[in-house]
Amino acid sequence: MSILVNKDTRLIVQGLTGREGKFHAEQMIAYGTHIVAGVTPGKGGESVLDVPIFNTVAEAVSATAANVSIIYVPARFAPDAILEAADAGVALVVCITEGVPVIDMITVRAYIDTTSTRLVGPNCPGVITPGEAKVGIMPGHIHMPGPVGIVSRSGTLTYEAVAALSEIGIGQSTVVGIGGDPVIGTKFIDVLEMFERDVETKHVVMIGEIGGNDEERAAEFIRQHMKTPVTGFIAGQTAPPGKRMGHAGAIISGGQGTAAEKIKALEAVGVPVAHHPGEIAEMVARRL
Amino acid sequence: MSILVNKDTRLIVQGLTGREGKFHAEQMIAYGTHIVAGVTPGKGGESVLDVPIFNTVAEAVSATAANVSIIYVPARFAPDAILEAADAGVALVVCITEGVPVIDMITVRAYIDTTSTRLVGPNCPGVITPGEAKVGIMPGHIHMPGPVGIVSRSGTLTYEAVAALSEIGIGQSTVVGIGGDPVIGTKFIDVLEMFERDVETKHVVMIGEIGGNDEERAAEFIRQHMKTPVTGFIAGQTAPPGKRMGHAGAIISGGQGTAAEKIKALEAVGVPVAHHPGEIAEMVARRL
Amino acid sequence: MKLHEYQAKRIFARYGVPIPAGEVANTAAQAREIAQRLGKPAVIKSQVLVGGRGKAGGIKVAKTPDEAETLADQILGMEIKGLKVKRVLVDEAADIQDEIYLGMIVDRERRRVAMMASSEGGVDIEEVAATHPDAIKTIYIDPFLGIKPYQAIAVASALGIPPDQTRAFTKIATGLYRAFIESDADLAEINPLAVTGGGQLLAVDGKMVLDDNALFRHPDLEEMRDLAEEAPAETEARINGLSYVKLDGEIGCMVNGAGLAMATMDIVKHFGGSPANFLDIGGGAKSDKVAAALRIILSDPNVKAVLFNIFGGITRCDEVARGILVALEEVKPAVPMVARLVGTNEAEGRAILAEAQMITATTLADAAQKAVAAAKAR
Amino acid sequence: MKLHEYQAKRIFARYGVPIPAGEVANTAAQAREIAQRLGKPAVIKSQVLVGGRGKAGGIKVAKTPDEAETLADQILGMEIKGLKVKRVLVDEAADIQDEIYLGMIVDRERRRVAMMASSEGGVDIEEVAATHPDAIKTIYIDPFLGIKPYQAIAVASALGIPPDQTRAFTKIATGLYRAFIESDADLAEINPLAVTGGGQLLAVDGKMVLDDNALFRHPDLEEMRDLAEEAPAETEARINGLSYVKLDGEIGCMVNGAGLAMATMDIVKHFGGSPANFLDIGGGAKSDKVAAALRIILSDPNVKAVLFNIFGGITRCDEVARGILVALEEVKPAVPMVARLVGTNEAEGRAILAEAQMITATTLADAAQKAVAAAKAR
Repeated sequence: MSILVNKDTRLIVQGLTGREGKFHAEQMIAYGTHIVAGVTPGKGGESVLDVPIFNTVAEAVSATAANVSIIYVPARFAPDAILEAADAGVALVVCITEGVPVIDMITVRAYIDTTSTRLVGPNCPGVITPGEAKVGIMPGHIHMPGPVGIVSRSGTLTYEAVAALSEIGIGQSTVVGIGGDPVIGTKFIDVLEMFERDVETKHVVMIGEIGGNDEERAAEFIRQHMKTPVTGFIAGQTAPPGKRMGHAGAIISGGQGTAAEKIKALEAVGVPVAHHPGEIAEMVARRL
Repeated sequence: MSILVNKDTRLIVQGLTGREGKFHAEQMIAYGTHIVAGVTPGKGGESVLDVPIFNTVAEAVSATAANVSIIYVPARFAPDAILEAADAGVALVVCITEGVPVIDMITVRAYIDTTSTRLVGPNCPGVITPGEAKVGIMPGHIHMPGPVGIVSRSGTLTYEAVAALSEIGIGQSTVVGIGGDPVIGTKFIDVLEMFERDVETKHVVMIGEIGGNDEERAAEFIRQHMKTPVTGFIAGQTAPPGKRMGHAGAIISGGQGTAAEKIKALEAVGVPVAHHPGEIAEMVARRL
Repeated sequence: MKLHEYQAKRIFARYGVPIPAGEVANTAAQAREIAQRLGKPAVIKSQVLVGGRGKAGGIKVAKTPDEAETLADQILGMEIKGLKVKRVLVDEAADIQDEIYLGMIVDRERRRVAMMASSEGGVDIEEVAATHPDAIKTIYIDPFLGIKPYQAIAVASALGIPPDQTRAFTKIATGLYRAFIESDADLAEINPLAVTGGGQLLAVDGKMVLDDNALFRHPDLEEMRDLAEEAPAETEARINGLSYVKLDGEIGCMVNGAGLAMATMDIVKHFGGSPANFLDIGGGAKSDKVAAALRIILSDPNVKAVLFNIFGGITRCDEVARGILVALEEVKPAVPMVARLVGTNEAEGRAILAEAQMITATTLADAAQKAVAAAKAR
Repeated sequence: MKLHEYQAKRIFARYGVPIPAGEVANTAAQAREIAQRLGKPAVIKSQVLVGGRGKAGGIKVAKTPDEAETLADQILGMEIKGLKVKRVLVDEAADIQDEIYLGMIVDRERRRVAMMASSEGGVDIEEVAATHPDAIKTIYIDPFLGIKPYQAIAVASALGIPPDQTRAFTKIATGLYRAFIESDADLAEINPLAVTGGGQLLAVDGKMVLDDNALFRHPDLEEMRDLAEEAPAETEARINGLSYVKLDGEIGCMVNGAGLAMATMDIVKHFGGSPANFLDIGGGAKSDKVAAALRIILSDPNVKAVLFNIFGGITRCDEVARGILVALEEVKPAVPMVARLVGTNEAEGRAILAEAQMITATTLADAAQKAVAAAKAR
């Protein structure tokens, strides 16, 4: 088993005709993901990589019974693309796009919450269930199927953890990049809950970073609801306050959201926290 | 029993310090309704009719445990007043105010639907449970407790029906004026459902009028879900198309919403429809 | 409140909807000047607040300024469905290749603004709905999000609008929605939205009906009201805060409450009479309002009897009775009057009316029958 | 992007928030003229993008134009927390009786704009939060409804603002919210919102931070950027689409991905070194971007070693390697460099770098230790 995406995933690529969209679609197809449609207004009827293009997500869904959508459109068009996918009834929308304004995401998230659609991202690497489906931009070849679920606010940092795990023969159930923005569709707690319910996920790695208090809330959730062991990592121990560290959400403001607080919260609920990324795989190996 | 309001109703009057608000508050108190607070921004700390005034509904609720609010503020302030009451967690809001723009009501209703508050109105006479509580502007003395539930889009037309019923000794469980606007908080179906669940309501009178298709939808609901017998009346058989008959919602447009269609729909599901208001009481008496 | 075509189009244009160049003329000479300025064939369009202007001969194409003058002269002063044409819109004639319908209304059931579009433009949407319902694409607009580009694109796609016009269409749909919301409209319609030979989209005809309840926040729109198009009785009713609709019967009705007013009309009909009007004096009406109402009813020469039906709640029967007396002083009606006053202060009301020569009744059925009989007796 | 006080206040004023009369001066003579025009006592306020200007002596009151010139002369050129004062705001001095705090931020957990207000204005809200949390009233604004009058009234009531000022307060709260939303702000703050002796409300000081991601739709706000307040390296990073934050250590870091970049800084520290910067070259970076990044790192004289940590996913290691070579050509660095390239095209990347004199590593821990050692060796 796995969470969010699997071999039944029927994927729409919003922005398939763009440079980015096409590049990653090729990689996803090579990985074995079923891409059933692309959406680009005005290009309905064309096809890219042998995938049919539709003008709207609704048309794509009704023609292909797609159930997941991935978004590669520029930031100024991403909110509309997310809303369109939700309105078309797509169950899961993964938004890769970076740089979506926070005010837009507040609105999008408030609307999405009134629908049955789950949003992952924006500004995230996507979701992969190794051996089944890759819906994102992560390098597929570093992954292997296995018992470790990973949830992370970061992209390449997660690849580090994945590569180190695979290298010592420990595979992953599903790896979820939730994104580095202040307002996102799916948070740590949502994914932890899914992993807890997933019988094949025997261990969870949670990779957090400075900013906000989602890690603290996740710690509380772990204490109350999780039997599956969790290993943590928090990036940004040396980050100065008041400065945005790349991700829009990675900022210590008003003294809140430091790595020290987050590490303390996790350790207090029995989640060991790695000192550096290299340690993550070793710790998981010891505890699995 | 009864629906919506009863002797446990603890009422806030929004706009109690205004002429209208004060006049009707006096009548409601005389009827025995428990008015626990008034709300007028800037007049917190004063009192009117021995009722304490608060600046905000939230303050009024927390000080008095009020559970129902009635609104007598001018149309331009009514949407804000409804939202305020809903945000303060009031279970039932009755908006008497006439002339609220439709676009405002679309927004208000969309928001209210995300809360646990029920709105009755606007542009309605309110709700009365005879002998228990009067939350509205209807003449209290014409009512008497009894087995007939009444739901109506109209004010004075309802008083006609009530007076005629009381005159022949048939009392009312609750009388609900849902209002004559195109977009309202509570529709026929909502009230019919409540009456159906209310063990003391043995018969329902439903008074409709031209415009929209709520009566047709109510007929469908009656067919599918109601055991309680219903007697109907529809005003506007002689109304010309395309003209607004007083109520903002009473208009036959594009050939839709005629009295003939509504009467047909009701009769088709076994609801006898009175030819004129005077017949309503007679028909109920025969069928009770 | 209905707006004229030229008013609706000007509002649309403010929201970025392209409309033909054109101006309004009150005289044939003005029409000529405008056509001259346009320097192209022009359409002379009567500006009256009814549909079917084209079929009635109220819309004509002029190739030259001379012809514009001649045609404007014919159209000005023409009567269309009882309304006299006082002005014409002189628009640059468009090279229309295709006609799209684009309209918005409030959908009561869904409590959303509905946008309807059809590739069968140029005819009534009700007609299309009846004959080719599949040709209509309807979307519902979330009040919080407003119209989103993807919705307009979906409509364009369903209508088969080519990609190079989709952006223009999206702009028009968005503009129309904003015009609808920001003007508090009940209806906003572009019909036809023309596709020109050059592939441009152009709002050739426009219609807008505003929510009367929201005019308080649109003084600029209220100013657009064309009093000349309103019957004097309607103007007086509006000014006095009365709801009045003229009908063609002979029994004038004065009632408090809209539902009861309709029921009163219905019962008059039920007993063989015919109502002359709908008139709701509203809740808590004072004597001056009642007097105005009576003046309005009696200004209709068809009225052969007047029926007062007052159920006192907020409205006190004595106040109404006093208003009736004041009005009777003023207008000295020559028709019989039937009064039925029940409810709050009904005894006082009846006592006041005892002075006047009026037929009284206690039930509505009785009152209606007496009014019908009185009208028939004349 | 942070705005200066005078810029924030001008934006607030556009949304109906009352601000003191005042103008910006670049010279003491200009300050004198402005004070003369104001004709009243003036406050001379240094315009630098840091807090604590008052304590640093950057805000002074001048009773006369002469005094305004003298004080402006003192303040201009002053250094506050390392920033040179290049201009002053000369505002009419307000008769402040009471000070209110009014601020808005995005609450991440609730996903709402939070409006915070306190009757303890004039000090940092964090300080009030720490010492008198009860003095802060917070409301959360629904993104669809926007701020509603009843919310502002509730805040006014909680703050004890008298009824005759509630309307003005509501207008200010509403204006501030609109300014926040329509400018895509991360923070908008009026502190203090002064209550004057005459009972007026006046935004005496203002602060605004904008969402960099939304500047694309605010070219007018983007123009307000004060390049003089930005370190040249930050400007170059921004123009090249790089995320760069200068730190005070000696190991320059070039990483792809924000999380990995932070983790790289952390591991440098973990192994006894000290990072000179945060630098994320982003996904799919090409050689020109890499070259710019290297230039920026080496422009810091504290840098004693450079650590490249690239995990190839979208970013291809060979592209990065090529970028490094291009940059090396240009800048000819005198410091040791450690490169760790893994992932997509890692073999090609390593082959390319073989030309250059670089220390290589495969694990991050190894790379960090080598960089720390190299820096210490110098």
